[in-house]
Amino acid sequence: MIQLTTFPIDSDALVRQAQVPASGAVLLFLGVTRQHTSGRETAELRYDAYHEMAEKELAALEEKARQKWHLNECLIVHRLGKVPLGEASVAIVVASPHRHAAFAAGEWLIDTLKMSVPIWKEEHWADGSSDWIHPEHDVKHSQATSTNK
Amino acid sequence: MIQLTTFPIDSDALVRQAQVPASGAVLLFLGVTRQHTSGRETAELRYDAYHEMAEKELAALEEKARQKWHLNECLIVHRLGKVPLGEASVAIVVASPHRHAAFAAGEWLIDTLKMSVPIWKEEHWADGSSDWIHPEHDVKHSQATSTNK
Amino acid sequence: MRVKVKMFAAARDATGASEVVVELPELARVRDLRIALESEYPQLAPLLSRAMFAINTHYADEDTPVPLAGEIACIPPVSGG
Amino acid sequence: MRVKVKMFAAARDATGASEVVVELPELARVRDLRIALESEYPQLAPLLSRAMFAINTHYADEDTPVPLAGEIACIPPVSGG
Repeated sequence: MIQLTTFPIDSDALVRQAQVPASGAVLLFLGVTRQHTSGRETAELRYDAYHEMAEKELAALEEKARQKWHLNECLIVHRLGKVPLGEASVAIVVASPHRHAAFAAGEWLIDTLKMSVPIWKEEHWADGSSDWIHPEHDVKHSQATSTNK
Repeated sequence: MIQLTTFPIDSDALVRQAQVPASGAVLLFLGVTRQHTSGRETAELRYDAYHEMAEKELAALEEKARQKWHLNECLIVHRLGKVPLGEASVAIVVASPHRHAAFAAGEWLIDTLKMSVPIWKEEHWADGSSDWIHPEHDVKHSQATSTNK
Repeated sequence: MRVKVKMFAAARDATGASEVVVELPELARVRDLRIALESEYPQLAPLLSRAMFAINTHYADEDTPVPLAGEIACIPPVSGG
Repeated sequence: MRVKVKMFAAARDATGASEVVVELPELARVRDLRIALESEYPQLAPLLSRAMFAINTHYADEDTPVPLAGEIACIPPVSGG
Protein backbone atom coordinates (compact mmCIF):
# COMPACT_ATOMS: atom_id res chain seq x y z
CA MET A 1 0.00 0.00 0.00
CA ILE A 2 1.29 3.45 -0.85
CA GLN A 3 -0.25 6.75 0.10
CA LEU A 4 0.36 10.48 -0.20
CA THR A 5 -1.41 12.47 2.48
CA THR A 6 -1.55 15.98 3.91
CA PHE A 7 -2.57 14.63 7.33
CA PRO A 8 -0.29 13.42 10.16
CA ILE A 9 0.89 9.86 9.54
CA ASP A 10 -0.62 7.28 11.90
CA SER A 11 2.40 5.00 12.23
CA ASP A 12 0.75 2.97 15.01
CA ALA A 13 -1.99 1.89 12.60
CA LEU A 14 0.60 0.98 9.95
CA VAL A 15 2.51 -1.24 12.38
CA ARG A 16 -0.73 -2.86 13.50
CA GLN A 17 -1.59 -3.65 9.90
CA ALA A 18 1.77 -5.35 9.34
CA GLN A 19 2.01 -7.24 12.64
CA VAL A 20 0.41 -10.56 11.76
CA PRO A 21 1.35 -14.18 12.64
CA ALA A 22 2.87 -14.80 9.20
CA SER A 23 5.56 -12.21 9.87
CA GLY A 24 8.33 -12.86 12.33
CA ALA A 25 9.80 -9.43 11.75
CA VAL A 26 8.16 -6.02 11.44
CA LEU A 27 10.21 -2.91 10.74
CA LEU A 28 9.03 0.70 10.90
CA PHE A 29 11.12 3.58 9.62
CA LEU A 30 10.06 7.17 10.27
CA GLY A 31 11.68 10.19 8.67
CA VAL A 32 11.05 13.02 11.12
CA THR A 33 11.38 16.81 10.74
CA ARG A 34 14.62 17.60 12.50
CA GLN A 35 15.16 20.85 14.37
CA HIS A 36 18.84 21.34 13.55
CA THR A 37 20.62 20.80 10.22
CA SER A 38 24.28 21.72 9.93
CA GLY A 39 23.93 24.31 12.67
CA ARG A 40 20.81 25.97 11.21
CA GLU A 41 17.44 25.79 12.91
CA THR A 42 14.37 24.60 11.05
CA ALA A 43 10.89 25.94 11.84
CA GLU A 44 9.00 23.47 9.64
CA LEU A 45 9.24 21.60 6.36
CA ARG A 46 6.86 21.76 3.43
CA TYR A 47 6.68 19.00 0.87
CA ASP A 48 5.51 19.35 -2.70
CA ALA A 49 5.02 16.47 -5.14
CA TYR A 50 4.26 15.69 -8.72
CA HIS A 51 1.33 13.80 -7.35
CA GLU A 52 0.38 11.31 -10.09
CA MET A 53 3.99 10.45 -10.88
CA ALA A 54 5.02 10.17 -7.24
CA GLU A 55 2.20 7.68 -6.66
CA LYS A 56 3.33 5.60 -9.62
CA GLU A 57 6.97 5.65 -8.52
CA LEU A 58 6.04 4.68 -4.95
CA ALA A 59 3.86 1.84 -6.23
CA ALA A 60 6.78 0.64 -8.36
CA LEU A 61 9.07 0.69 -5.30
CA GLU A 62 6.55 -1.32 -3.30
CA GLU A 63 6.21 -3.88 -6.08
CA LYS A 64 9.97 -4.23 -6.49
CA ALA A 65 10.61 -4.61 -2.75
CA ARG A 66 7.85 -7.19 -2.38
CA GLN A 67 9.33 -9.27 -5.18
CA LYS A 68 12.95 -8.97 -4.16
CA TRP A 69 12.51 -9.76 -0.46
CA HIS A 70 9.26 -11.78 -0.47
CA LEU A 71 7.67 -9.38 1.98
CA ASN A 72 4.40 -10.16 3.72
CA GLU A 73 3.61 -6.47 3.92
CA CYS A 74 5.01 -3.24 2.51
CA LEU A 75 3.47 0.12 3.42
CA ILE A 76 4.84 3.48 2.28
CA VAL A 77 3.20 6.75 3.32
CA HIS A 78 4.59 10.18 2.48
CA ARG A 79 3.14 13.35 3.93
CA LEU A 80 2.83 16.49 1.80
CA GLY A 81 2.36 20.14 2.73
CA LYS A 82 3.52 21.38 6.12
CA VAL A 83 5.29 18.94 8.44
CA PRO A 84 6.03 20.50 11.87
CA LEU A 85 9.10 19.69 13.95
CA GLY A 86 9.11 16.16 15.38
CA GLU A 87 6.40 14.90 13.02
CA ALA A 88 6.99 12.25 10.38
CA SER A 89 7.28 13.17 6.70
CA VAL A 90 7.58 9.54 5.65
CA ALA A 91 6.74 6.16 7.16
CA ILE A 92 7.84 2.83 5.76
CA VAL A 93 6.67 -0.46 7.26
CA VAL A 94 7.84 -3.83 6.01
CA ALA A 95 7.06 -7.27 7.39
CA SER A 96 8.75 -10.53 6.50
CA PRO A 97 9.19 -14.01 7.92
CA HIS A 98 12.84 -13.29 8.82
CA ARG A 99 14.47 -10.11 10.05
CA HIS A 100 17.30 -9.59 7.57
CA ALA A 101 14.83 -9.16 4.70
CA ALA A 102 12.95 -6.54 6.71
CA PHE A 103 16.09 -4.48 7.42
CA ALA A 104 17.39 -4.75 3.86
CA ALA A 105 14.05 -3.89 2.26
CA GLY A 106 13.38 -1.00 4.64
CA GLU A 107 16.73 0.63 4.00
CA TRP A 108 16.52 0.10 0.24
CA LEU A 109 13.04 1.63 0.15
CA ILE A 110 13.97 4.86 1.93
CA ASP A 111 17.27 5.19 0.04
CA THR A 112 15.56 4.69 -3.33
CA LEU A 113 12.57 6.87 -2.46
CA LYS A 114 14.97 9.72 -1.75
CA MET A 115 16.64 9.24 -5.14
CA SER A 116 13.75 8.71 -7.49
CA VAL A 117 10.33 9.81 -6.26
CA PRO A 118 9.30 13.31 -7.46
CA ILE A 119 8.75 14.89 -4.06
CA TRP A 120 10.50 18.06 -2.93
CA LYS A 121 11.25 19.47 0.48
CA GLU A 122 11.19 23.17 1.29
CA GLU A 123 13.09 24.09 4.46
CA HIS A 124 11.47 26.91 6.36
CA TRP A 125 14.20 28.18 8.64
CA ALA A 126 13.65 29.65 12.08
CA ASP A 127 15.07 32.97 10.78
CA GLY A 128 12.12 33.32 8.38
CA SER A 129 13.89 32.41 5.14
CA SER A 130 13.17 29.29 3.10
CA ASP A 131 14.95 27.07 0.58
CA TRP A 132 13.89 24.31 -1.75
CA ILE A 133 16.24 21.39 -1.21
CA HIS A 134 17.68 19.97 -4.43
CA PRO A 135 20.46 17.58 -3.47
CA GLU A 136 23.46 16.98 -5.68
CA HIS A 137 22.43 13.59 -6.98
CA ASP A 138 21.15 12.42 -10.34
CA VAL A 139 17.56 11.28 -10.40
CA LYS A 140 17.99 7.54 -10.32
CA HIS A 141 16.59 5.60 -13.22
CA SER A 142 18.20 3.54 -15.90
CA GLN A 143 17.90 5.90 -18.85
CA ALA A 144 19.17 8.89 -16.90
CA THR A 145 22.23 7.00 -15.76
CA SER A 146 23.30 6.28 -19.29
CA THR A 147 22.50 9.55 -21.02
CA ASN A 148 22.46 12.46 -18.62
CA LYS A 149 25.89 12.72 -17.05
CA MET B 1 16.17 2.17 28.41
CA ILE B 2 15.95 -1.59 28.68
CA GLN B 3 13.12 -3.62 30.12
CA LEU B 4 12.06 -7.21 30.68
CA THR B 5 8.31 -7.58 31.01
CA THR B 6 5.64 -10.26 31.11
CA PHE B 7 3.06 -7.87 29.66
CA PRO B 8 2.35 -7.12 25.97
CA ILE B 9 4.87 -4.63 24.58
CA ASP B 10 3.43 -1.19 23.83
CA SER B 11 5.48 -0.40 20.76
CA ASP B 12 3.40 2.73 20.00
CA ALA B 13 4.54 4.26 23.28
CA LEU B 14 8.17 3.37 22.53
CA VAL B 15 8.03 5.06 19.13
CA ARG B 16 6.38 8.12 20.68
CA GLN B 17 9.18 8.33 23.22
CA ALA B 18 11.84 8.30 20.49
CA GLN B 19 10.14 10.61 17.97
CA VAL B 20 11.53 13.99 18.96
CA PRO B 21 12.78 16.97 16.90
CA ALA B 22 16.43 16.07 17.50
CA SER B 23 16.01 12.81 15.60
CA GLY B 24 15.59 12.78 11.85
CA ALA B 25 15.25 9.00 11.82
CA VAL B 26 13.31 6.64 14.07
CA LEU B 27 13.46 2.90 13.58
CA LEU B 28 11.29 0.26 15.26
CA PHE B 29 12.02 -3.43 15.00
CA LEU B 30 9.51 -5.97 16.30
CA GLY B 31 10.21 -9.69 16.61
CA VAL B 32 6.79 -11.33 16.37
CA THR B 33 5.64 -14.87 17.22
CA ARG B 34 5.36 -16.53 13.84
CA GLN B 35 2.77 -19.16 13.10
CA HIS B 36 4.85 -21.35 10.78
CA THR B 37 8.49 -22.39 11.13
CA SER B 38 9.97 -24.82 8.62
CA GLY B 39 6.56 -26.30 7.93
CA ARG B 40 5.60 -26.76 11.60
CA GLU B 41 2.83 -24.80 13.25
CA THR B 42 3.43 -22.88 16.47
CA ALA B 43 0.68 -22.41 19.07
CA GLU B 44 2.62 -19.97 21.25
CA LEU B 45 6.11 -19.18 22.51
CA ARG B 46 7.28 -19.00 26.09
CA TYR B 47 10.41 -17.10 27.05
CA ASP B 48 12.57 -17.75 30.08
CA ALA B 49 15.48 -15.57 31.19
CA TYR B 50 18.31 -15.41 33.65
CA HIS B 51 16.72 -12.19 34.76
CA GLU B 52 19.52 -10.24 36.50
CA MET B 53 22.11 -11.19 33.91
CA ALA B 54 19.80 -10.53 30.94
CA GLU B 55 19.16 -7.02 32.27
CA LYS B 56 22.88 -6.38 32.58
CA GLU B 57 23.60 -7.70 29.09
CA LEU B 58 20.79 -5.62 27.58
CA ALA B 59 22.03 -2.50 29.36
CA ALA B 60 25.52 -3.19 27.99
CA LEU B 61 24.09 -3.49 24.46
CA GLU B 62 22.24 -0.19 24.84
CA GLU B 63 25.37 1.53 26.10
CA LYS B 64 27.51 0.16 23.28
CA ALA B 65 25.01 1.09 20.55
CA ARG B 66 24.59 4.61 21.94
CA GLN B 67 28.33 5.15 21.89
CA LYS B 68 29.01 3.58 18.52
CA TRP B 69 26.23 5.32 16.58
CA HIS B 70 25.65 8.48 18.68
CA LEU B 71 21.98 7.61 19.09
CA ASN B 72 19.48 10.09 20.50
CA GLU B 73 17.42 7.23 21.86
CA CYS B 74 17.80 3.48 22.30
CA LEU B 75 14.97 1.40 23.77
CA ILE B 76 15.06 -2.39 24.11
CA VAL B 77 12.12 -4.31 25.57
CA HIS B 78 11.94 -8.12 25.74
CA ARG B 79 8.82 -9.93 26.79
CA LEU B 80 9.04 -13.05 28.99
CA GLY B 81 6.54 -15.84 29.65
CA LYS B 82 3.84 -16.63 27.10
CA VAL B 83 3.85 -14.71 23.82
CA PRO B 84 0.81 -15.57 21.65
CA LEU B 85 0.88 -15.68 17.85
CA GLY B 86 1.26 -12.27 16.21
CA GLU B 87 2.43 -10.57 19.41
CA ALA B 88 5.90 -9.11 19.83
CA SER B 89 8.54 -10.88 21.91
CA VAL B 90 11.05 -8.08 21.43
CA ALA B 91 10.91 -4.41 20.45
CA ILE B 92 13.92 -2.27 19.61
CA VAL B 93 13.59 1.45 18.92
CA VAL B 94 16.53 3.62 17.93
CA ALA B 95 16.55 7.27 16.96
CA SER B 96 19.39 9.20 15.39
CA PRO B 97 19.94 12.40 13.44
CA HIS B 98 20.54 10.42 10.21
CA ARG B 99 18.97 7.25 8.95
CA HIS B 100 21.96 5.01 8.26
CA ALA B 101 22.94 5.01 11.93
CA ALA B 102 19.41 3.97 12.87
CA PHE B 103 19.37 1.02 10.47
CA ALA B 104 22.88 -0.12 11.41
CA ALA B 105 22.29 0.16 15.15
CA GLY B 106 18.88 -1.54 14.98
CA GLU B 107 20.20 -4.53 13.10
CA TRP B 108 23.30 -4.84 15.27
CA LEU B 109 21.17 -4.72 18.42
CA ILE B 110 18.81 -7.53 17.43
CA ASP B 111 21.64 -9.67 15.99
CA THR B 112 23.74 -9.29 19.14
CA LEU B 113 20.81 -9.72 21.50
CA LYS B 114 20.10 -13.07 19.86
CA MET B 115 23.72 -14.15 20.35
CA SER B 116 24.53 -13.01 23.85
CA VAL B 117 21.56 -12.23 26.11
CA PRO B 118 20.57 -15.14 28.41
CA ILE B 119 16.97 -15.50 27.26
CA TRP B 120 15.51 -18.76 25.97
CA LYS B 121 12.54 -19.54 23.76
CA GLU B 122 10.32 -22.57 24.19
CA GLU B 123 8.27 -23.42 21.10
CA HIS B 124 4.85 -24.78 21.95
CA TRP B 125 3.73 -26.53 18.79
CA ALA B 126 0.16 -26.78 17.61
CA ASP B 127 0.41 -30.57 18.00
CA GLY B 128 0.84 -30.19 21.77
CA SER B 129 4.58 -30.91 21.99
CA SER B 130 7.18 -28.33 23.01
CA ASP B 131 10.90 -27.72 22.53
CA TRP B 132 13.44 -25.41 24.05
CA ILE B 133 15.30 -23.71 21.24
CA HIS B 134 19.08 -23.82 21.63
CA PRO B 135 20.57 -22.67 18.33
CA GLU B 136 23.91 -23.95 17.09
CA HIS B 137 25.90 -20.84 17.85
CA ASP B 138 28.47 -20.04 20.48
CA VAL B 139 27.43 -17.54 23.07
CA LYS B 140 29.13 -14.41 21.83
CA HIS B 141 31.60 -12.80 24.16
CA SER B 142 35.30 -12.23 23.97
CA GLN B 143 36.50 -14.84 26.43
CA ALA B 144 34.33 -17.55 24.95
CA THR B 145 35.60 -16.84 21.47
CA SER B 146 39.20 -17.39 22.49
CA THR B 147 38.86 -20.35 24.82
CA ASN B 148 35.73 -22.36 24.12
CA LYS B 149 35.89 -23.55 20.51
CA MET C 1 4.56 23.05 -31.88
CA ARG C 2 3.66 24.48 -28.51
CA VAL C 3 3.93 22.23 -25.45
CA LYS C 4 3.04 22.73 -21.81
CA VAL C 5 5.65 21.83 -19.21
CA LYS C 6 4.79 21.34 -15.53
CA MET C 7 7.10 23.08 -13.06
CA PHE C 8 7.76 22.02 -9.46
CA ALA C 9 9.57 23.28 -6.37
CA ALA C 10 12.38 25.75 -7.16
CA ALA C 11 11.60 25.51 -10.90
CA ARG C 12 8.08 26.73 -10.22
CA ASP C 13 9.40 29.55 -8.06
CA ALA C 14 11.93 30.53 -10.74
CA THR C 15 9.37 30.67 -13.55
CA GLY C 16 6.55 31.93 -11.38
CA ALA C 17 4.20 29.34 -12.85
CA SER C 18 3.23 25.75 -12.21
CA GLU C 19 3.02 25.26 -15.98
CA VAL C 20 4.84 27.07 -18.77
CA VAL C 21 4.36 26.90 -22.54
CA VAL C 22 7.32 26.66 -24.93
CA GLU C 23 7.55 26.69 -28.70
CA LEU C 24 9.42 23.67 -30.11
CA PRO C 25 10.24 22.49 -33.65
CA GLU C 26 8.34 19.40 -34.85
CA LEU C 27 10.04 16.10 -33.86
CA ALA C 28 11.77 17.83 -30.97
CA ARG C 29 13.45 15.66 -28.36
CA VAL C 30 14.02 16.28 -24.67
CA ARG C 31 17.38 17.90 -25.39
CA ASP C 32 15.61 20.48 -27.56
CA LEU C 33 13.04 21.12 -24.84
CA ARG C 34 15.86 21.75 -22.39
CA ILE C 35 17.46 24.30 -24.71
CA ALA C 36 14.15 26.04 -25.44
CA LEU C 37 13.34 26.35 -21.73
CA GLU C 38 16.77 27.70 -20.96
CA SER C 39 16.51 30.39 -23.63
CA GLU C 40 12.99 31.36 -22.54
CA TYR C 41 13.77 31.30 -18.79
CA PRO C 42 17.47 32.09 -18.23
CA GLN C 43 16.86 32.08 -14.48
CA LEU C 44 16.10 28.33 -14.77
CA ALA C 45 19.54 27.50 -16.19
CA PRO C 46 21.31 26.39 -12.95
CA LEU C 47 18.42 24.11 -12.02
CA LEU C 48 17.82 22.84 -15.58
CA SER C 49 21.33 21.50 -15.85
CA ARG C 50 20.50 19.13 -12.99
CA ALA C 51 16.81 18.51 -13.76
CA MET C 52 15.21 15.49 -15.40
CA PHE C 53 12.11 15.44 -17.55
CA ALA C 54 9.14 13.15 -17.33
CA ILE C 55 6.74 12.38 -20.16
CA ASN C 56 3.39 10.95 -19.18
CA THR C 57 4.75 10.35 -15.63
CA HIS C 58 7.79 8.34 -16.78
CA TYR C 59 11.34 9.60 -16.64
CA ALA C 60 12.56 10.44 -20.15
CA ASP C 61 16.09 10.55 -21.47
CA GLU C 62 17.61 13.19 -23.74
CA ASP C 63 16.63 11.34 -26.92
CA THR C 64 13.00 10.79 -25.99
CA PRO C 65 10.70 12.53 -28.52
CA VAL C 66 8.52 15.24 -27.04
CA PRO C 67 4.92 14.31 -27.84
CA LEU C 68 2.48 16.84 -29.27
CA ALA C 69 -0.10 15.84 -26.71
CA GLY C 70 0.91 14.40 -23.38
CA GLU C 71 1.98 15.43 -19.92
CA ILE C 72 5.48 16.87 -19.79
CA ALA C 73 7.16 17.78 -16.50
CA CYS C 74 10.44 19.29 -15.40
CA ILE C 75 11.77 17.34 -12.40
CA PRO C 76 14.41 19.19 -10.34
CA PRO C 77 16.59 16.96 -8.12
CA VAL C 78 14.16 15.32 -5.72
CA SER C 79 14.33 15.63 -1.94
CA GLY C 80 11.50 13.56 -0.49
CA GLY C 81 11.81 11.39 2.57
CA MET D 1 33.59 -27.45 48.29
CA ARG D 2 29.91 -27.54 47.38
CA VAL D 3 28.59 -24.96 44.91
CA LYS D 4 25.11 -24.15 43.69
CA VAL D 5 24.58 -23.85 39.92
CA LYS D 6 21.52 -22.18 38.40
CA MET D 7 19.87 -24.09 35.56
CA PHE D 8 17.77 -22.61 32.75
CA ALA D 9 15.61 -23.75 29.86
CA ALA D 10 16.42 -27.29 28.64
CA ALA D 11 19.14 -27.62 31.32
CA ARG D 12 16.52 -27.06 34.00
CA ASP D 13 14.20 -29.57 32.38
CA ALA D 14 17.03 -32.14 32.11
CA THR D 15 18.04 -31.84 35.76
CA GLY D 16 14.53 -31.25 37.07
CA ALA D 17 15.76 -28.32 39.15
CA SER D 18 16.35 -24.62 38.75
CA GLU D 19 19.43 -24.98 40.94
CA VAL D 20 21.67 -27.99 41.51
CA VAL D 21 24.50 -28.55 43.98
CA VAL D 22 27.79 -30.14 42.95
CA GLU D 23 30.86 -31.16 44.92
CA LEU D 24 34.09 -29.64 43.56
CA PRO D 25 37.74 -29.78 44.66
CA GLU D 26 39.16 -26.55 46.13
CA LEU D 27 40.52 -24.14 43.49
CA ALA D 28 38.30 -25.68 40.85
CA ARG D 29 37.92 -23.88 37.55
CA VAL D 30 34.98 -23.77 35.15
CA ARG D 31 36.35 -26.78 33.26
CA ASP D 32 36.19 -28.82 36.48
CA LEU D 33 32.64 -27.66 37.11
CA ARG D 34 31.68 -28.82 33.62
CA ILE D 35 33.15 -32.27 34.27
CA ALA D 36 31.50 -32.59 37.70
CA LEU D 37 28.09 -31.64 36.29
CA GLU D 38 28.43 -34.10 33.45
CA SER D 39 29.28 -36.95 35.78
CA GLU D 40 26.45 -36.08 38.18
CA TYR D 41 23.88 -35.46 35.41
CA PRO D 42 24.74 -37.58 32.35
CA GLN D 43 21.50 -36.45 30.70
CA LEU D 44 22.99 -32.91 30.60
CA ALA D 45 25.99 -33.95 28.50
CA PRO D 46 24.70 -32.96 25.02
CA LEU D 47 23.65 -29.52 26.25
CA LEU D 48 26.71 -29.00 28.48
CA SER D 49 29.08 -29.36 25.54
CA ARG D 50 27.44 -26.25 24.04
CA ALA D 51 26.67 -24.36 27.23
CA MET D 52 28.54 -21.41 28.75
CA PHE D 53 28.87 -20.58 32.43
CA ALA D 54 28.34 -17.26 34.12
CA ILE D 55 29.84 -16.23 37.44
CA ASN D 56 28.18 -13.33 39.21
CA THR D 57 26.24 -12.55 35.98
CA HIS D 58 29.36 -12.35 33.79
CA TYR D 59 30.30 -14.92 31.17
CA ALA D 60 33.24 -16.98 32.39
CA ASP D 61 35.81 -18.87 30.39
CA GLU D 62 37.15 -22.36 31.06
CA ASP D 63 40.02 -21.10 33.22
CA THR D 64 37.91 -18.86 35.45
CA PRO D 65 38.15 -20.00 39.08
CA VAL D 66 34.85 -21.13 40.61
CA PRO D 67 34.28 -18.99 43.71
CA LEU D 68 33.25 -20.52 47.01
CA ALA D 69 30.50 -17.96 47.38
CA GLY D 70 28.91 -16.30 44.34
CA GLU D 71 26.23 -16.86 41.77
CA ILE D 72 27.08 -19.57 39.25
CA ALA D 73 24.85 -20.27 36.27
CA CYS D 74 24.79 -22.75 33.40
CA ILE D 75 23.85 -20.88 30.18
CA PRO D 76 22.62 -23.14 27.35
CA PRO D 77 22.79 -21.57 23.86
CA VAL D 78 20.51 -18.55 24.04
CA SER D 79 17.45 -18.01 21.83
CA GLY D 80 15.92 -14.67 22.73
CA GLY D 81 14.55 -12.19 20.24
